[in-house]
Amino acid sequence: MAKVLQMKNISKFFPGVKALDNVDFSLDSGEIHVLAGENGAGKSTLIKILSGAYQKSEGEIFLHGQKVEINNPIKAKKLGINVIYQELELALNMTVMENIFLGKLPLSNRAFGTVDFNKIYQETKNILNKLGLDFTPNALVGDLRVADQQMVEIAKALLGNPEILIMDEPTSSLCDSEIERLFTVMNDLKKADKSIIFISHRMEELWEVGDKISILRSGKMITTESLDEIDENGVTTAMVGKEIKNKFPKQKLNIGDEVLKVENLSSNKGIKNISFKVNAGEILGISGLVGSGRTEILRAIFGADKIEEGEIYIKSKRVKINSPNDAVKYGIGLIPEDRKQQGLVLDLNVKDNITLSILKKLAKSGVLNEKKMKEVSKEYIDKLSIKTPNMNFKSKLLSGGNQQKVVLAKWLCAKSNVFLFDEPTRGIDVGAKVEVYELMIELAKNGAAIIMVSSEMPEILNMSDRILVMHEGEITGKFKAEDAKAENILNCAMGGELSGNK
Amino acid sequence: MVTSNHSTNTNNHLSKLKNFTYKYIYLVIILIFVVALTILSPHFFSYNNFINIFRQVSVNFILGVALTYVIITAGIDLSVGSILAFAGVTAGLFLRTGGNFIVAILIALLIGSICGLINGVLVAKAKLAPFIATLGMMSIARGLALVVTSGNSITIDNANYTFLGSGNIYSIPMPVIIAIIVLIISSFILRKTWFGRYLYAIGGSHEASRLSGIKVDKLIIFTYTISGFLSGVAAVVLTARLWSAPPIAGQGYELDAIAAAVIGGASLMGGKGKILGTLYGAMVIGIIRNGLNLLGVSSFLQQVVIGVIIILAVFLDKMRNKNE
Amino acid sequence: MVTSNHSTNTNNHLSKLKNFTYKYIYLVIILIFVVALTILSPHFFSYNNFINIFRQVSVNFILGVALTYVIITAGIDLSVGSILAFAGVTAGLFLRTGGNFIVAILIALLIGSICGLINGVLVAKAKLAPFIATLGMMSIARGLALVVTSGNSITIDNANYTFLGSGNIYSIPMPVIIAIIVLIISSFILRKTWFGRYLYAIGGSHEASRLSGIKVDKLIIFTYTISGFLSGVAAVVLTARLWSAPPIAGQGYELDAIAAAVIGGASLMGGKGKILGTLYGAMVIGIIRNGLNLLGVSSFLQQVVIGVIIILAVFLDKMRNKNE
Amino acid sequence: VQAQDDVIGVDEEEAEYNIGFIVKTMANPYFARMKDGAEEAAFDFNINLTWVSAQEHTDAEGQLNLVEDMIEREMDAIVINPVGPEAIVPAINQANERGIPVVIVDTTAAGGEIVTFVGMDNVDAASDIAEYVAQELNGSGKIAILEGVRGHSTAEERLVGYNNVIDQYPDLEVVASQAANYDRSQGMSVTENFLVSNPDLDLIISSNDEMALGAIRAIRAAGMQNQVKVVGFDAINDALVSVNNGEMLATVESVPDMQAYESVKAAVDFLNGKEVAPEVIVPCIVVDKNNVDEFLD
Ligand SMILES: Nc1ncnc2c1ncn2[C@@H]1O[C@H](COP(=O)(O)OP(=O)(O)OP(=O)(O)O)[C@@H](O)[C@H]1O
Ligand SMILES: Nc1ncnc2c1ncn2[C@@H]1O[C@H](COP(=O)(O)OP(=O)(O)OP(=O)(O)O)[C@@H](O)[C@H]1O
Ligand SMILES: [Mg+2]
Ligand SMILES: [Mg+2]
Repeated sequence: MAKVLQMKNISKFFPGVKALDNVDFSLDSGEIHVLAGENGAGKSTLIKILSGAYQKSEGEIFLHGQKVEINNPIKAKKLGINVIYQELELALNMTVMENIFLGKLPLSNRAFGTVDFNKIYQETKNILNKLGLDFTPNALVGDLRVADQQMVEIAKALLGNPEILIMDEPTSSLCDSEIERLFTVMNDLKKADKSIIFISHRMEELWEVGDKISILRSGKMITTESLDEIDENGVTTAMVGKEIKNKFPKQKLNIGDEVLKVENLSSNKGIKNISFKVNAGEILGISGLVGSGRTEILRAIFGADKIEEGEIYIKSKRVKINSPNDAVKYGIGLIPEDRKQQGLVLDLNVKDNITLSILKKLAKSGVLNEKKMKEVSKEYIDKLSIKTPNMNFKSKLLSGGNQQKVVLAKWLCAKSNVFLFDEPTRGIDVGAKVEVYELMIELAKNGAAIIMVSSEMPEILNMSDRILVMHEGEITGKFKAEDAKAENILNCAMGGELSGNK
Repeated sequence: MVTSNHSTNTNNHLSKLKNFTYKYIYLVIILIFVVALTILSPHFFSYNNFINIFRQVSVNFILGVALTYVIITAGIDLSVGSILAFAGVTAGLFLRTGGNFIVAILIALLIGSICGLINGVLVAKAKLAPFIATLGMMSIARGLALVVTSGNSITIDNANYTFLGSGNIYSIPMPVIIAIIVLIISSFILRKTWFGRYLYAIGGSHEASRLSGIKVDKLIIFTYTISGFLSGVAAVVLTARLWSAPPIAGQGYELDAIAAAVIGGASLMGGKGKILGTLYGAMVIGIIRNGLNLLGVSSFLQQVVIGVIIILAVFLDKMRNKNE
Repeated sequence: MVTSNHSTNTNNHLSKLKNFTYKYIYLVIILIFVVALTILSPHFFSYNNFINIFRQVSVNFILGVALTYVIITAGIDLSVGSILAFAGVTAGLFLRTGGNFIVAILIALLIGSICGLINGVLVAKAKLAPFIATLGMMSIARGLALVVTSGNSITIDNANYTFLGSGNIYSIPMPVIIAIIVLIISSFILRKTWFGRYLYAIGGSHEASRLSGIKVDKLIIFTYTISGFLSGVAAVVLTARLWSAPPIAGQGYELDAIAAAVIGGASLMGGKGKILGTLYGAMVIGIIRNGLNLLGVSSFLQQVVIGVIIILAVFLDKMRNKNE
Repeated sequence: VQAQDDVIGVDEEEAEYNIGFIVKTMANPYFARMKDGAEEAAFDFNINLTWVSAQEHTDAEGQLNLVEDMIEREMDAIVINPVGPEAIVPAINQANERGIPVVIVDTTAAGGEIVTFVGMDNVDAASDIAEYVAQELNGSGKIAILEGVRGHSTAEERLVGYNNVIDQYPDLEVVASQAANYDRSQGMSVTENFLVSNPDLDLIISSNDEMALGAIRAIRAAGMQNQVKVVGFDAINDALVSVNNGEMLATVESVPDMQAYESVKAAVDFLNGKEVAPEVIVPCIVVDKNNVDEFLD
């Protein structure tokens, strides 16, 4: 197979951070090459150098053996390199078709510069059909769910038939069926001799789709191997530097008293008649397809969306939650699915974000207690092993997974006793996943009630005490963990008969 | 299930009605003003007065269009009023030497465009906050207008030139005709051309646009140039209307123009804005001013009333968006 | 590896030096101005003139602080100049009836705060664009100031009151003392209190702040109230300095105040801004104005020069940020 | 909404004529005095008078709009106090086309058919006060000028008037001349700077009283009231008080109320078919300590 791309001795320095250190990477044609590594290992940085979004500090890049300088995204596109970025880069105020054709809108009349809307409508429709998406090309991207936005980003990258396609965690917000469709598309590209660089923190899918794997750790390339020759253990060991024994450290805990109860909850965002309860020390998993209303349940409980009907009880006392502020007072914490927009204030530093919801409490007669803030931040940076040069580092500059950990830290230090996790391990590396699970167990041990919305079946099956399944805003299944089976859950998620036992 | 379906149907009908009202709330609000003023003032509802209003609105509308373009890219242009003055006096000075009126117009447009270009370069290349770059230009262009005229208004007596401000074609005043041309072209550009669409994209997400290979810097420079160009157009209309070019013309116009764009739905955060909306914004301001004058409301109270109405108009529009 | 380490070390030293220069570029730029003006004008470098400059800068600085607060939350307040006038004339009218000077001050502060509160409610509750809400208030407050005075300046002859503008303590003028108090308190609030930190958070991300349990609406209302309150403080200083309250006082001050905040590093996109920066911004503007006056530069050219220097000052500051 | 406070004179039904009166701004007491004169005339001649003003005294287009609105209301005659001589011409032309007679007051018009111009000559008035200053200083001294809104015709004309006279006195020197935009607080700040750069200043000529009053504040704050004198323009009430108690040296009374009265009278005379002189110049009077009693209320 011909070498399409070679990156040699690539280094990248940010002020105070050596993100890449002498990295070599090469790509064959018709190959799907997995790039793996912990959060902050430098994966995104490496591919951003390739796509012209960042400039390398040192090193050389060869395409088909020819040395190239990729100084900007336009150059990369010209060279046939398309990217799906980890943090979605879309114009939310524009339609799906305009986003897909952004930067290359076809014209119906050259002289007037008029856009050929018919053409992009038709072509977008074709692409959407191919990807099995049901929204119209005219839909505003801002109105789409995160998952659909991700699919738009993918459709956009497929356009123009790139020679090299880079996908930075494209599957993190997709459901299984969407992932399957994506893999089909990827395999088609591969057959057409295109090359793909694929980044994902979902271990199981690496072998499903990848040919080769390169593993980064702390900015250094550890190894490149064929995926036939390395198993999951090998990959995690190379990534984390040590072996991970138990991926799901679930323990059987004593279930305490009822902490949160929801009765007949309905909201105008599409959830109907939701009733359930969670006890101290319990993890309630909520499964379902993308768009089934899981996020809306959490948001309604948290006071982020208006509740139309229904009651919420905390420790058997009825409470009114009209705003997130109320929810926080009752000891509820929300780890939202969209950390960039909702979880973090990106321009604030790590310390401020961690202490954001307790700043007022830490303060003495209005004055911030910086010492306390530092202590608390240090405690949770250590506890969650957040990779940051220091606690005054801007959260914007953290790697995706570490940002997620900061959001977690915020609610941990708020001493919440009800945790609403929305896709808690999205974009988090294997090692950190285990850490997050361990934390959840730790929280549960200390008497917290946990609701965990997740699209990852193994996570749902292995970490929950009980499982709810959602379909179109309604609960269609309730399972005890020990009785739950993947196919039953899936059946309920598709709207099948209510099954399982209470 | 039947009931639920039924209620959904009624809901649909209701929401269709609602949608219709909300979609045309622009017209509804203007209609309310018109009816109220017709009742209150015997002079308001007449062909001549409507022509008056349109003529009075034209300059603010043209500048409002300039600002709509800039605001869509998440920028702002405070210098339109000063550029108007500078472009106007240069054209006036040229006419005073006996120059040809077409050349004079071209000079005004060129001066406007150059000032806009400088704004654009400062914003896109020197990466200055648009507020600061254009605040600087506001001061510079005003100073230059005063310097070249030594502070005196320039009298313009070229009949061809003044026709553009005071003449009529089929009893439609020229300023209105020019405003309509600006309306059609600028609306066409924003809605139908790649350039227009990319402006929205840039306003929506700078970074996404850059990564998609859009030459963001160039387009932003061009946008400010357009804004300057339109200030030049407004300069021609205004000076031709006034038969003279005062170096202090257009003071405070930037706020009215921004208000027109924002009342019309443009968001200062970028990515939103429509020329028809800006027309609505300019009309609301113009009708209120005209109506209050006809009613003989004192200029002090007028300021209070205008403030209240601007807030109300935008508030109603907000309600619309909420219900959409 | 040794060489690489070595080069990193040199880099470190260099970058430390750079960092130092860039960190204090505020002072460097001001120093350059001071040196240049000292060379150009024999009168510039004197105790009296510096007192002059500080006194002249105080009102703009206080309003600049008001805007820094608002701008940090990604808002804007165009009404500070008008609120200043309205608060000033109400205090003046009260004093004219023989009222106590402390009550007069409280009235000015209260009127300012109420206007600010209304701005805040319009922005946070009615969800109006800050630009529009405060543009409306700008018009309303100005109109009210003119209505209650019938357009006449109100003479103030209460010596206790005018002491606040014209008196000295240990030969430091009262306006400067008041400005320093505002500086210390407002800087303390922004840097050391939870309220200040939450303002930055809100400016950085409205939604993330709300979802962290911050009462975003309340804090925004409070911020605009502070802005109004500070306009009241500025009103007291200005009217006490003038021994009278003109209803047209403070016209155009909003632009100077915004410029001070933005030159000082506040970003209109929110989340950024420092009181010390605003002081720098106000000083730059004040020194230029003073210097140009002393140099006898014609009023026309002054406008050109001020425009250029504002752009330059911000440009230099940009370079700093780039290198940080 | 019917804030008819600016319709003055007799009721529309009983009135002999409807006249529109358009001024630059109301945010200056000078124009309030004009309004008083107009009101007096309205009652004397049985007129229904609609009084309007532009928002800003620099807004030529705004004033053109106002005239257009007046024409729409089919006034019998219009009195205009133009923002500027040139920019008002098309407004006058429009009135001419509709056959509505126009009287111009206070500031001249550069063209168009008008019944008459009533008012003062700003250049002459400025010369008068400058002449007064020259006498006070015995023909020698250092003078600073506070300019109005530059580019605004009254501001420019007054400057011309001052300089015409000062140029004739070789020992009178203008050491500084800066705009303070008719604004009291700017008048104060600019004066503060004058005093620093010209510690030996003798006198400040200000293009209106508001700035002059600000200048006086600055001078007193610097303790230089015995050295630096101030003259203003317009004779607003605060200035007369100031002249009376010796803070301000002099100001110029251009009798805006009489100008307004005369302009309404001219309009009525014209409508009644009487002969009207093409120009009615109202003499300006320099007001100082000696004659201030005559003008103080
Ligand atoms: N613009 C920047 N300035 C400073 N440091 C940066 C910047 N961008 C990234 N970094 C740092 O570089 C390192 C690598 O980040 P990168 O985003 O490449 O990680 P990643 O491997 O993609 O992680 P994840 O799996 O969490 O997405 C991190 O320590 C990060 O904090
Ligand atoms: N702003 C909105 N207005 C009306 N309906 C909405 C809105 N946002 C989401 N919905 C609807 O609510 C339902 C749930 O959406 P959402 O995608 O957030 O669910 P989810 O189960 O949390 O999915 P995931 O977490 O996998 O993204 C969908 O039917 C969606 O169309
Ligand atoms: Mg990454
Ligand atoms: Mg969700």
